[in-house]
Amino acid sequence: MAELSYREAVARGIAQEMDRDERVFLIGEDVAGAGGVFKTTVGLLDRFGPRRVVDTPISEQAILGAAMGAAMTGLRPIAEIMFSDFFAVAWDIVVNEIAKARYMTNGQVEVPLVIRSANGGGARFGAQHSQSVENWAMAVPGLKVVAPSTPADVVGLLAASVRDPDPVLFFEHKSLYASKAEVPDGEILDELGTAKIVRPGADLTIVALALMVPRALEAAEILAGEGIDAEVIDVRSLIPLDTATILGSVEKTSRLFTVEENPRVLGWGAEIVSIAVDEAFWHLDAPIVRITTPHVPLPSSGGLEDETIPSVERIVAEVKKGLV
Amino acid sequence: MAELSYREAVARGIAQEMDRDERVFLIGEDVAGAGGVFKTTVGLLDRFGPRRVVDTPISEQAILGAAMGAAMTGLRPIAEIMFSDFFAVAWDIVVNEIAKARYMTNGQVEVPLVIRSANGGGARFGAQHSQSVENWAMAVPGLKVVAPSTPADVVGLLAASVRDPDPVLFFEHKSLYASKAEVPDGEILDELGTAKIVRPGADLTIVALALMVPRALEAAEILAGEGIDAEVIDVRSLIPLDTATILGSVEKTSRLFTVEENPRVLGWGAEIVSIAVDEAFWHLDAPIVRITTPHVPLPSSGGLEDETIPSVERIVAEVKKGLV
Amino acid sequence: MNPLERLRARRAAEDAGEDPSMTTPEAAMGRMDKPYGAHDPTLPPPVDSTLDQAPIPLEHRLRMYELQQEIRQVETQLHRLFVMGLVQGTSHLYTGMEATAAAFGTLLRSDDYSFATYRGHGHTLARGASMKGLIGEMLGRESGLLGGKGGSMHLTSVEHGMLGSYAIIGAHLCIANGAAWSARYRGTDQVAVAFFGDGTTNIGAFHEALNFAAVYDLPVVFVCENNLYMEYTPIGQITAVEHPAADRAPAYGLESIVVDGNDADAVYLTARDALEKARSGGGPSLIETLTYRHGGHSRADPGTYRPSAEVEAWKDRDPIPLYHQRLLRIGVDESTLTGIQTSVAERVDEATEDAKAAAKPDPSVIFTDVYADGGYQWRN
Amino acid sequence: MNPLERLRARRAAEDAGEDPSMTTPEAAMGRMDKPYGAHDPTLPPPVDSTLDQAPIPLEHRLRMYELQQEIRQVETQLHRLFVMGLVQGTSHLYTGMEATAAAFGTLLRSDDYSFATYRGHGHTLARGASMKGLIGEMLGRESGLLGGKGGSMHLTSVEHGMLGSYAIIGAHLCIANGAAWSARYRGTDQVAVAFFGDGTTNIGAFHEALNFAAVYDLPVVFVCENNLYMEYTPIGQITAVEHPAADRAPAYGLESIVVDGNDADAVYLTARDALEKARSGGGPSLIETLTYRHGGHSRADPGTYRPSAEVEAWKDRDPIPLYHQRLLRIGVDESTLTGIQTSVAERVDEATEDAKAAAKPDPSVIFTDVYADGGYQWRN
Ligand SMILES: Cc1ncc(C[n+]2csc(CCOP(=O)(O)OP(=O)(O)O)c2C)c(N)n1
Ligand SMILES: Cc1ncc(C[n+]2csc(CCOP(=O)(O)OP(=O)(O)O)c2C)c(N)n1
Ligand SMILES: [Mg+2]
Ligand SMILES: [Mg+2]
Repeated sequence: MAELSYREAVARGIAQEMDRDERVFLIGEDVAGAGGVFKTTVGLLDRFGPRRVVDTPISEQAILGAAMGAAMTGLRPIAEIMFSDFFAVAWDIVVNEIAKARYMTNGQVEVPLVIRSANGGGARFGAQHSQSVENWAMAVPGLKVVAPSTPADVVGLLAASVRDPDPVLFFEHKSLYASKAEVPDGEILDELGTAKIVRPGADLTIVALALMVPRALEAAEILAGEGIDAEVIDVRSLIPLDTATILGSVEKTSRLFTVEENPRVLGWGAEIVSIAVDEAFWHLDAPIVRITTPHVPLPSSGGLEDETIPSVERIVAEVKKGLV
Repeated sequence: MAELSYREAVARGIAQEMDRDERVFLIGEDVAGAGGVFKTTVGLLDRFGPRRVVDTPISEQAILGAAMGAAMTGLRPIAEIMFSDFFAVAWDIVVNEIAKARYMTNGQVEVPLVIRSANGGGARFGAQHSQSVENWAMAVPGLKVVAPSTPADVVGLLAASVRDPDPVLFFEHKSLYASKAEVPDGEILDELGTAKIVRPGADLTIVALALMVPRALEAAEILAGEGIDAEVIDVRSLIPLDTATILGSVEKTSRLFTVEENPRVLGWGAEIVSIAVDEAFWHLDAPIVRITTPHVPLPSSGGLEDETIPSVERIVAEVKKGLV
Repeated sequence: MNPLERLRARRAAEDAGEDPSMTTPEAAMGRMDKPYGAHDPTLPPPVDSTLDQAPIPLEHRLRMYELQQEIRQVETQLHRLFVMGLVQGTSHLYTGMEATAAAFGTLLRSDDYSFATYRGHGHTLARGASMKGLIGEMLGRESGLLGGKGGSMHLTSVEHGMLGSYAIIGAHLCIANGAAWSARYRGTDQVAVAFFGDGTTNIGAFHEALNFAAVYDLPVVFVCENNLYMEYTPIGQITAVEHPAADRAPAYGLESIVVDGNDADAVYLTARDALEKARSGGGPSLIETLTYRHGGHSRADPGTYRPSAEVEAWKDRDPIPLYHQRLLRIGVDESTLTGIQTSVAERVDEATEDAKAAAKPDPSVIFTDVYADGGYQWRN
Repeated sequence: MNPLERLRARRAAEDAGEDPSMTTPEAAMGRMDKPYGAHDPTLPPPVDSTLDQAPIPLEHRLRMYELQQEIRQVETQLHRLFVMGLVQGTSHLYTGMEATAAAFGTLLRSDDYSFATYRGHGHTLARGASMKGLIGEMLGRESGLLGGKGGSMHLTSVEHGMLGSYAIIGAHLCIANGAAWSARYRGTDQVAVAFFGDGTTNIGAFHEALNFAAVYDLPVVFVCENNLYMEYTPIGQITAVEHPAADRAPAYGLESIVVDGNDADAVYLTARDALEKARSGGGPSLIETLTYRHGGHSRADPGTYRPSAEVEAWKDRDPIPLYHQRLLRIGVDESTLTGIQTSVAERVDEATEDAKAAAKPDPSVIFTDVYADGGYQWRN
């Protein structure tokens, strides 16, 4: 058991899978020599050499196209899109090609690959380098969508993603890279489609993802101080979605809150709300509250950015308001 | 009053605005000489000449970039993306540039433009030429999103979109192009953000968009035959969204159904459900039912495609099931 | 002046330090200075009869003849079936362009990879994919190559190395790079080939793919089939250079190659070199084949935007009679050729009957193969 | 051999029919055959002293000197403020590259349009945008050019023709086309200029923008500031040609232009021609200026991947002392130049104090200017 940063966990997860499976390689802008702009791939070039750890031109379509073609022909690529905002420059390859190939070819083609990307705000980078776009990916049939909140989950879910026969978009949160936690020694392999109750509680359910998980946990502690016992669920993977765990919790608490960083309209919370209303309607004691970034592009200045993304205080306040 | 096809209404709407405002021009692949691959722009080149009606290379980023730059500097471009699936090849320009420019520049930059596109299924074109992607656009702050269901609405909403100072994505439905209806003579100007109750009813509310509107209406007639009185709302514009009309109807009927063509997960219905649960919770008598295309890429073969997209029969069946 | 001559003339003028854009009438052709459809015709090059003597094995030549027949007859049949209302969705026929697919199909090794566009019937057949599967797919049947789920624009037969037809312009050039990458990574000497049209050279993915292939010296061959039109627009009108692919090759450190795309032997020789180069570690090539489609862009298009002199000249320059004549000249019997034609016709008929008789897909397949578990479950 | 000499040598070799990739050591430089950071240094070209005699009005030269001083001093100040923890978010300094922005800034008419990247401080100042606004924005203040909502990577000052800084590679080349389109459509003779880096030439939007501009003969000037690196990667390692912009110009029917980007006069002369050409209906140009950044890619980068001999050689070739020397040679007094320096320094100090004293933006602005009504309401 060693303490590892979320950032280091990324490199460890990749290394674990590259060690295990010769077919796995890493490709992206400045991932090799420089070890990644977020230093998430440090050491991998030295360890695995330039055949398996590759720097590329600024050509996101070429990178993801190459990953797709390689995946179709027997390899297991891990491609990096530096900031998740940049998915937009290669969105066609992701949503029209990678996501649909298996279906359109009646199962002839497989696309087992992982696209890692730095997602989310908090670094004052402004509206083009801070977006949470996991909801864009969730809306596309054929993709899997993963977003870990802890270093151990990074390793285990990354391993599961690499071994998954389907294309996985793996969202790392920029503002979690520096966070640290204990990570078990040895190989770690987790499972996609399994949400985690990270804090059991009786009064209400808070469903969160990535950076919103530690915030929801902190909020839950504050609420506990006021006698409100919140259950906090870390969704971990949006697709596949562990609705059983979420609905189970709602059936118990009868009150549901989602905490999401993506802008409000059609954030992933909307899908959770819709499922809960459909399948746990008679258990609900009150409106479901979505705590979200308002429906705005993100401002860059520190104070503004902090006010825009859901904070611990806002979660506490909205939960209390929602309980009235 | 003349009968016009939905297809002809597009050309009429564009012509009306080009006549009115010299700053309006039309740009896209094969929109000029050929009059559009769906024949939606026939006659415009002859009428307005090659300065204002322009054929382009297959360069969607260049097309939308040019439209944006022109809009920023005083013009009012109408750009065409031939099939809405192709938004993905220029998604960066749409979501990261066009949508965010005003915000990031603190209001210095304006981007008044319209991007028209043929959306939706029904022509056996397969998964890359049949998508309904209005939900992709709805999720992005800064865009407006319009999808008319009738020829008159095409003219009026297109005019409103061209005159709107914000960027508008205007989704025309491929399977409606051949449909015909009376369209008033003279200038038509409609209003964005206004849903229409196209069939008043007392028992339940069906909210639909584009091709799903005539299907919902037909379903409502069948339901009426069985003594069920459905109110049908044509959303018409997803952004701005006329929640007042929708919530007003839900308060009256207490039962809500959405009928949408986009794949299920995070389709626009999820946002309507979430809003209704939040703001009309105590009025709801039953779970809200989303009638959607299942969460799959679209198959091409006729029988399969027809089974996949919500049909009149499925709407009827799901409503009846939802009423139990 | 035909395009090849034009290219040579332009190069000569450039070498002589002239600015050809000011001196040749063709240079003006490119822009919007003529009423729609009234642009100058681009005429085909003359047949190069020296190719009769090209060092091409006879069996390869007969195979190219057979493949061209297969493709032509299938396309003709599909047109008939379309008129009868049996073909579903859109379709983009390859009629008139057969030589390129036939030459590559003859040369590619069974473990090489092909990537085509929505105009991919020919490239699919040329890899040996099943005619029944192809026609079945066009009719939306369960027996189709894609079980009726993909349609005309996505023909794929992985077992034949045909890794797909891609209907959104550009992406598959990038994807072909990946297959080439994989081949080299795995230490095989497989090659990937991507076929695409002239119009496709103006999309961003083309540029990214070419640079990427060159940077990593990938074993990939890019084949631009220049049929002079992007849908309904003459390519010169929306492209900054005359040869949309060849004139861009130097931007990627590659050689400019223009070849007569209506002469299977011409394509064959160029293809052989490019494949050999790729296979032996010499990196990518970009080939521009000059050709013409006999029909419209897609099934709905009568093609009236093309000057009739141009259409006629190119129809006269049909790759199949041309090749037929060559084979006769080099001593093949007419009866051998007729034999090939007839046997192809029989197979086309058989495949058609098979497809017509095939069942429509069961609606349950709507929900299969979204994910690797065979289903579409995105939740528990 | 410096890059300009290399280009000339390569052209000469090509003219002589040689394949330079086989004969020059530089050709191998491009690929991944050296340990990281151990690639051969690329050295700057020698100063061209014949430019002393260039026909450039003295007031323009003094303005270029002043602009270079402004940019350098602001960047230096921002670095200081960053070390003090006052600069928010990331920043990408332009130090060492000032000559290009200064030359264009001097030549552009007040109604022309500039489009820059996240490395856009210099281009913004060069259009006359407020120093207070710039520093204020960097400090995230209400007084910032964008009221604190955009940040370093999005500097914009529409009133000065500075139509924005764009932080995702490529898009703004397409957008600049639109401004040029609009100028011509409205019958003005305004010109749009897009500045971008060497790494940007490998993204699809570059290709689409260049072809588009050429097809419609748009009044736009594309300026590739080749500072030899794409972030931490030498440009040659991930680009198929040596001159990422100039070697691609012919793919769009444009002239190959490489200019010494550390000599404001060299840039000036080239820029003047390109602007004149665009303004008079002659269409687009693509200019590659060779330059170097003194610091790392962004504020967090020490730049250790660069051979130290290279860094030193280019720092010796600093555009500002070079220009200072030139002005002295042509007879400008040292005291005039010192006067400019000092007055710039005063303005920088004043702007810094102003920014430090400025208020933080009110949280209410989070909800303004999403839509044209001033707010963010997407529903009723
Ligand atoms: C990104 C994208 N934009 C537009 C289209 C619509 N489209 C289909 S085929 C075509 C013309 C392609 O021309 P070319 O590359 O020359 O191929 P050809 O059809 O002549 O074989 C266009 C514009 C598309 N499929 N994808
Ligand atoms: C589409 C996209 N991919 C990647 C990045 C990340 N990125 C920011 S700057 C940069 C390097 C750009 O290099 P160059 O164009 O040479 O400009 P320079 O920074 O040297 O001025 C990269 C890769 C980006 N901003 N956008
Ligand atoms: Mg073509
Ligand atoms: Mg650079």
